[in-house]
Amino acid sequence: MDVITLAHGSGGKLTHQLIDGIFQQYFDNEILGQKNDSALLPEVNGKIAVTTDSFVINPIFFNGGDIGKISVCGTVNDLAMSGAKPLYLTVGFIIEEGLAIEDLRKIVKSIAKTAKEAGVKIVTGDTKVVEQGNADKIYINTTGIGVVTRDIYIGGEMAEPGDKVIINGTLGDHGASIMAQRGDLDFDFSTESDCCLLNNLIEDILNTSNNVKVLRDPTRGGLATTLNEIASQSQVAIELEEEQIPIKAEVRSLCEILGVDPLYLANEGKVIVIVSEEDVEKVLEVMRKNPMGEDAQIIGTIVDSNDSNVYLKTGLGGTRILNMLAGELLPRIC
Amino acid sequence: MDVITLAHGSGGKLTHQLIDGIFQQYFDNEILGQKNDSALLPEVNGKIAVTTDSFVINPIFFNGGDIGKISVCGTVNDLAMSGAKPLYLTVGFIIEEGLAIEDLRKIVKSIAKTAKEAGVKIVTGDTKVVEQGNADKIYINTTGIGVVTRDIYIGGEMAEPGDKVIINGTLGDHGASIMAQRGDLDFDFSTESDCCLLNNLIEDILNTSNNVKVLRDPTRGGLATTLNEIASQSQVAIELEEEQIPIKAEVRSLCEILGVDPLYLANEGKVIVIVSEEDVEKVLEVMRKNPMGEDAQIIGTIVDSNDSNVYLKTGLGGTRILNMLAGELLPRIC
Amino acid sequence: MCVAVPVEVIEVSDSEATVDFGGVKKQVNILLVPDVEVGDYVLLHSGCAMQKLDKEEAEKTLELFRELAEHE
Amino acid sequence: MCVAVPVEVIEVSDSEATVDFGGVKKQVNILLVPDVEVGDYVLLHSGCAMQKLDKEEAEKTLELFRELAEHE
Amino acid sequence: MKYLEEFRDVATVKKMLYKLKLESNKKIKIMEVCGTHTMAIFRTGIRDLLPDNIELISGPGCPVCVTPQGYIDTAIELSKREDIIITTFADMMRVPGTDSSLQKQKALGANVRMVYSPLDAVKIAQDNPDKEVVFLAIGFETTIPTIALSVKRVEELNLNNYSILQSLKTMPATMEGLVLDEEIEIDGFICPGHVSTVIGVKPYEFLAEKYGVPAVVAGFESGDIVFALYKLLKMIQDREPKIENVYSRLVKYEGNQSAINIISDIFEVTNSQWRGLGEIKGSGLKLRNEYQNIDTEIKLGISISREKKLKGCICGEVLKGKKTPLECKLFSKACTPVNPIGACMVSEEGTCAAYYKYGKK
Amino acid sequence: MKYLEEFRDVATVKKMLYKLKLESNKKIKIMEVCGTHTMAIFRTGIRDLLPDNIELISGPGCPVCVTPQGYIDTAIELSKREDIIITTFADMMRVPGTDSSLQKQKALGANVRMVYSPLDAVKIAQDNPDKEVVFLAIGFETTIPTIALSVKRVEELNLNNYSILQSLKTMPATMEGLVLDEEIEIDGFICPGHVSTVIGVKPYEFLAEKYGVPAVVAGFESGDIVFALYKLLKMIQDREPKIENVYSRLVKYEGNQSAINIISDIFEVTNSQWRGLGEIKGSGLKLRNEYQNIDTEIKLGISISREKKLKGCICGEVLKGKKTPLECKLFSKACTPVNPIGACMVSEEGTCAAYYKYGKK
Ligand code: SF4
Ligand code: SF4
Ligand SMILES: [Mg+2]
Ligand SMILES: [Mg+2]
Ligand SMILES: [Mg+2]
Ligand SMILES: [Mg+2]
Ligand SMILES: [Mg+2]
Ligand SMILES: [Mg+2]
Ligand SMILES: [Mg+2]
Ligand SMILES: [Mg+2]
Ligand SMILES: [Mg+2]
Ligand SMILES: [Mg+2]
Repeated sequence: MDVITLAHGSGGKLTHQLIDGIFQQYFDNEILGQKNDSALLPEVNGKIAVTTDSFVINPIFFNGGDIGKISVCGTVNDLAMSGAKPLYLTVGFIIEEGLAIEDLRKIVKSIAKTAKEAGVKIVTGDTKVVEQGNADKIYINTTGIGVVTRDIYIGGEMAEPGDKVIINGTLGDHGASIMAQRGDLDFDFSTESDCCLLNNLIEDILNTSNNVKVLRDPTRGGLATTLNEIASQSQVAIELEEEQIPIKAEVRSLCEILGVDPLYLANEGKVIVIVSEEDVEKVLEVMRKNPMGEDAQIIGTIVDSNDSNVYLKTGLGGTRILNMLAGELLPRIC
Repeated sequence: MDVITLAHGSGGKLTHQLIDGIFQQYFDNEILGQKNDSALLPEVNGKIAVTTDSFVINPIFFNGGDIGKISVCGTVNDLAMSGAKPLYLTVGFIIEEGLAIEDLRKIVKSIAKTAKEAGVKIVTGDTKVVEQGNADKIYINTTGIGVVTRDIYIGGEMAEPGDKVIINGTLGDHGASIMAQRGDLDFDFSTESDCCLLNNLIEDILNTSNNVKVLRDPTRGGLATTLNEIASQSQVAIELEEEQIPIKAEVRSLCEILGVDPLYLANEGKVIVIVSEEDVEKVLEVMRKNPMGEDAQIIGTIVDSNDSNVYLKTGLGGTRILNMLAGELLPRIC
Repeated sequence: MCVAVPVEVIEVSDSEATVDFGGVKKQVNILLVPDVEVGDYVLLHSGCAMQKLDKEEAEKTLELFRELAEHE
Repeated sequence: MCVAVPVEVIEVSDSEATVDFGGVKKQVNILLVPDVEVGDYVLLHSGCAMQKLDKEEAEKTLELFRELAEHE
Repeated sequence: MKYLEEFRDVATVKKMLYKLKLESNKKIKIMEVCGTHTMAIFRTGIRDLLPDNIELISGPGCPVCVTPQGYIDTAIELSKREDIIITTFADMMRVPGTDSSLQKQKALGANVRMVYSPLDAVKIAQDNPDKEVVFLAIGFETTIPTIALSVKRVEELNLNNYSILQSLKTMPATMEGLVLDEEIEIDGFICPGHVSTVIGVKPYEFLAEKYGVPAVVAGFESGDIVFALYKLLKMIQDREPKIENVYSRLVKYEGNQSAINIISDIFEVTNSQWRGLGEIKGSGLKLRNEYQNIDTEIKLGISISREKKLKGCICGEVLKGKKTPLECKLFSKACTPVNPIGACMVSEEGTCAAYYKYGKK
Repeated sequence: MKYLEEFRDVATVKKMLYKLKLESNKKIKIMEVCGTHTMAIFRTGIRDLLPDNIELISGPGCPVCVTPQGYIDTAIELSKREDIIITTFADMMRVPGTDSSLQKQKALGANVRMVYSPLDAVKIAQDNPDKEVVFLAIGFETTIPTIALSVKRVEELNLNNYSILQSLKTMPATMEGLVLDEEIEIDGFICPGHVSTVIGVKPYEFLAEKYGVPAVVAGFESGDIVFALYKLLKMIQDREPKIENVYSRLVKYEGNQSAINIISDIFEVTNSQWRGLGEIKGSGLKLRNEYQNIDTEIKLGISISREKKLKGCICGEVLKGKKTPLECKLFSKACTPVNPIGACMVSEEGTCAAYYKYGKK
């Protein structure tokens, strides 16, 4: 088995072998081919959107994706959330020595495939190799560049009382799936991570309504945390209907066993859409036609209040506050 | 001592405390303040240059800099190498739990200070925390965005026979300094890393000559490896004069003790300038006036040859080939 | 205290059983509920079955709920 | 074989000495060169001083070099 | 039938809620002693939906919350030793000791592992023969049998690198020692369903007999809780204090004899230290003499320091139901789930954490 | 005076180079047995500057190069053990065993540490009392005294977790066994300066006496090498084979008695395995009987397998100076510094690596 060693990160011959033999091969495009210190991009017409994320996930190959796929989806989605059309990605690898070169190849292929689906080009990259015990197999940073061509502004501070909150599908799939696969818990759990590209769905939404106020993907911290961010940016409260929030039965079950709240679990293919009341139905309709929005639901309403709280109306009719995630999401066993 | 724990990377309250209490405070600017999934940049007029690098360095605070400073310099310099004016940076942190929060603050301050000096804004960021033993204190990815306003093209493929090779100062300072500080070797060595911003120097150079063909910073792999890259991109050979290559006495000494070749040591404040023969003197002159180019030297010439070799003419008059770094640069003790 | 859920026993082997809870499956220890059989429900807490669920009693309780709910 | 360099002894203490080589300083073992003093040069190899340098012989050799160089 | 959703059917429970009426306007205080009841009550919003004069107060039933600071300090000290692996339920990670927490120690490099079951800790001991694996044995009667099983397993396997650092507590003794130590102000109890699965109904009978306070053993679904409240209100109104069991699908009068047997095989009654409260007589369990080789304190020759009261924190009163977290000056200021000062803020089930999380302010 | 730069003064050395003329056109072969000489010759470009009929060939003097594959395989096997830390000079990391290298094992998680000195390996042993620290003891007489010092140190400290995996070689015996094993084709030797620092000049006298081949003990600066060549050419021309010492600033006729003593206190002569060549009589050293507790093979009850010839690789001939790397079919194709097949490509000092690096093609 051929493995990555420190020599692959030395900047010398083996680094070039990796670049030419793997990255160049799968990411192939004329901009990446420039091989200079920076990549020069064709002129961009419109406002530029930029986002960056590092991806650290265990296991690196999981049910529903892999670290390569998620590192493209995450960044493409963040661009889409700002109403931008994703154009370019940079990719930075930090590899722990000992990673099988075949695993790296699989990851790179997955990045290339997902980037192609998203219509983005990988224009430049970087590879560092660290000693055994200084990483967990591989970490990937992607930075995305997109362009905003529409004349609308979307942002977490735009929610207004009366606006409706839509979610495009079931919550917690990614977080639950990863938790179940991490080995130590030893559960037999079949729900896949929802890791996917949302740029097409967002495109459909923005083609339908000019009254989209907020788009945001509830990743780390889950729905509850992300809505708290929005409530505080917009200085409004948000009222959710517990019964409208879609959660897969299996995810709900795992959460019951572990004593965790699915509203705090990470999602990697979900978007919170906050839209004016008059447009909510047509947005919901178009979302449900898109494969990424089949299970879309209106889950709540923006209400006037400067306590910036997120309220959950329970099935029984009670109300509770959903705070931001405090600390780490740990299984509660006792 | 307050330390980073996994909870700081959970996306919840502690993540927001880090963002608001440290990142926002030091990086403060209106774009970063948007707090949305992507940062929206003001219109950019001209060709866009993009570069990305991850920084993994031990020790994180070193003689002449720290991981924060180097992560700004490295990326700003890569933009400058393409003739671009650096404008924006993204910053992605991967932090090993247990890092002292005070150390993080120092690093962030250093990033902010260096970015200010470089005239770049940090427009978006990301923080992940990994378990003890899954990183080496902290890794930083920076992605840089710049704009090319001049109507010239600079690239590794542009070197032509007759062009001259200039270096802006002594080689190997960074690599030697880091090697000496790594603890296990236990040398008393005073040369500092040359880690610094080169964008001003490049600006001076480009203001002086329209005949700059290649700019490249000889980082990992050192002068020898970087010149090999250029020789192969431009399909030329390069002839260096050993006696013209500036190397500090102390660096040379450390290399003798360890049996390593200083031409393969990393530099973090050096630039290889390849310029037409007629402009070489005026470029050299302007470089020497800049504090980052005081020790600039003409070290070689581009020669016609499609063997793409780098030749070194020794003081005695012999010639040897400088290959790319093969494998890792290891001390030769025996 | 103590997070615990009723799970269905779908396989029994010696001191362990495979249980199902809404699709999630897991091996659990059944030393505390010796007479357990496939099809039984048991209460699962920290990897061990704590008690067998009495299906008749469950029905009775639900009946009591309904009575109270519909009462007058 | 064996990377080794002549270094100047700048401090002696028991079985160790601090040596200087063009500004680089290091603690080295001097058990193999028992009579070493500050100001002496020794050959350093893998952390140990291997031999004391004979300054007079060095001068003589250089003189031989010069003789050959200038010869005829 | 999944024996879960059926007991939380919204239409039915809503109707049941309407039946929770008291004839008088007298203020009624009902304590749920179990943290999981506390969570369920907040999560379902039941507290909002009760008549104004019914107040639910939260008792001492979160085992993480009541674990003494000295215990955490001892665990932290042990975690610093290279030859020790600390194994623990995840919730213990954030519990603050005097200067640190296990989470912070882990961040600093200590070998601390979260397990789902004490049996997983035994596996870790098997896989790491050169390390001493210490399980942080906290909990009430639901958890104690699984810890007892781990002790049995270790004996069978002849493992000599597993031990437990004990802070085990028993519920009825706790209720008597902690809650009923003075003039009783509580009108009724919801007894912990899962503890009762093990111990049965009988151990609560002293509540009615000795203190004249009614109690209901209940499950954790909204229907279970509302039905228990209904039963309690009826007994209070009728002044007929008894112990009722509305969790009969899982709780038998006599409990689970196998579980009771294994507990008494391995453990015996002892006094126990309580976070911020000091020692309460007869409220704990400890390994019998023949299992001293599995007692971390004896095996490693250490001892957990005695508990002192924490400054500013009114955990003790909160646990007794005498004060609410809102009466604590530190609540949601110095003391938050991110930086918990007292025990009640530590676990999500802790009374203060539950108040914070569900925005009871 | 730094006793370094002065000996490489360009103006002087250039003039000295002009004096390297031979009266006849006869091809002269001179071997530098030492890898550091090889490197210095390439680095300064001296080879280019010699008269055409003087050929410099590189001998067996890189200790990493000549370390047998079986030795590496053994080190790799040991590195897989959790209870062992392998300590080694950095150059050994890339040396290929049959299927792997220490570098790759380290990438896969083995505890392999690079040290600057065997004394640093002893420190590692002190700091890791629960691990066996194995030092890969390779080298010629320059390195052997420092290894001997580590053995002494270990005895003084009473450490029982340090041992050395031996593949130590002695230079004069090697020259006789390896290079002079048949009709001699070499006209003169440059003897290794640093080895000579330890052993002195006397041990080379057999070269002149027995084989009629002149030799010069030389330092590593360009002046030293050119001057040595001058001396050799003169002796060859004059047909007066002797052993001269032009490194008298560091090499005494009798060597370093302290170093010689410590070597013979601790080691005794043995046969030695050579990479790709098999065993050569009397060319090695091994620990004396009283130090067997420090011999990794004896201590751990293992033994290094005997060496077999590598397929395709002509290292053996290259080491003997009978062929150049250019005559090897694998050179710079299958065999490169990134992926070295034979020993001579491994270390930067290896003849093949030096040919590759300095573009001798
Ligand atoms: S809020 Fe904190 S300090 Fe106050 S009683 Fe609760 S746990 Fe103690
Ligand atoms: S080139 Fe490689 S295979 Fe050929 S002799 Fe040299 S080391 Fe052996
Ligand atoms: Mg660069
Ligand atoms: Mg982002
Ligand atoms: Mg993101
Ligand atoms: Mg890079
Ligand atoms: Mg790791
Ligand atoms: Mg996002
Ligand atoms: Mg770059
Ligand atoms: Mg760079
Ligand atoms: Mg992010
Ligand atoms: Mg680490």
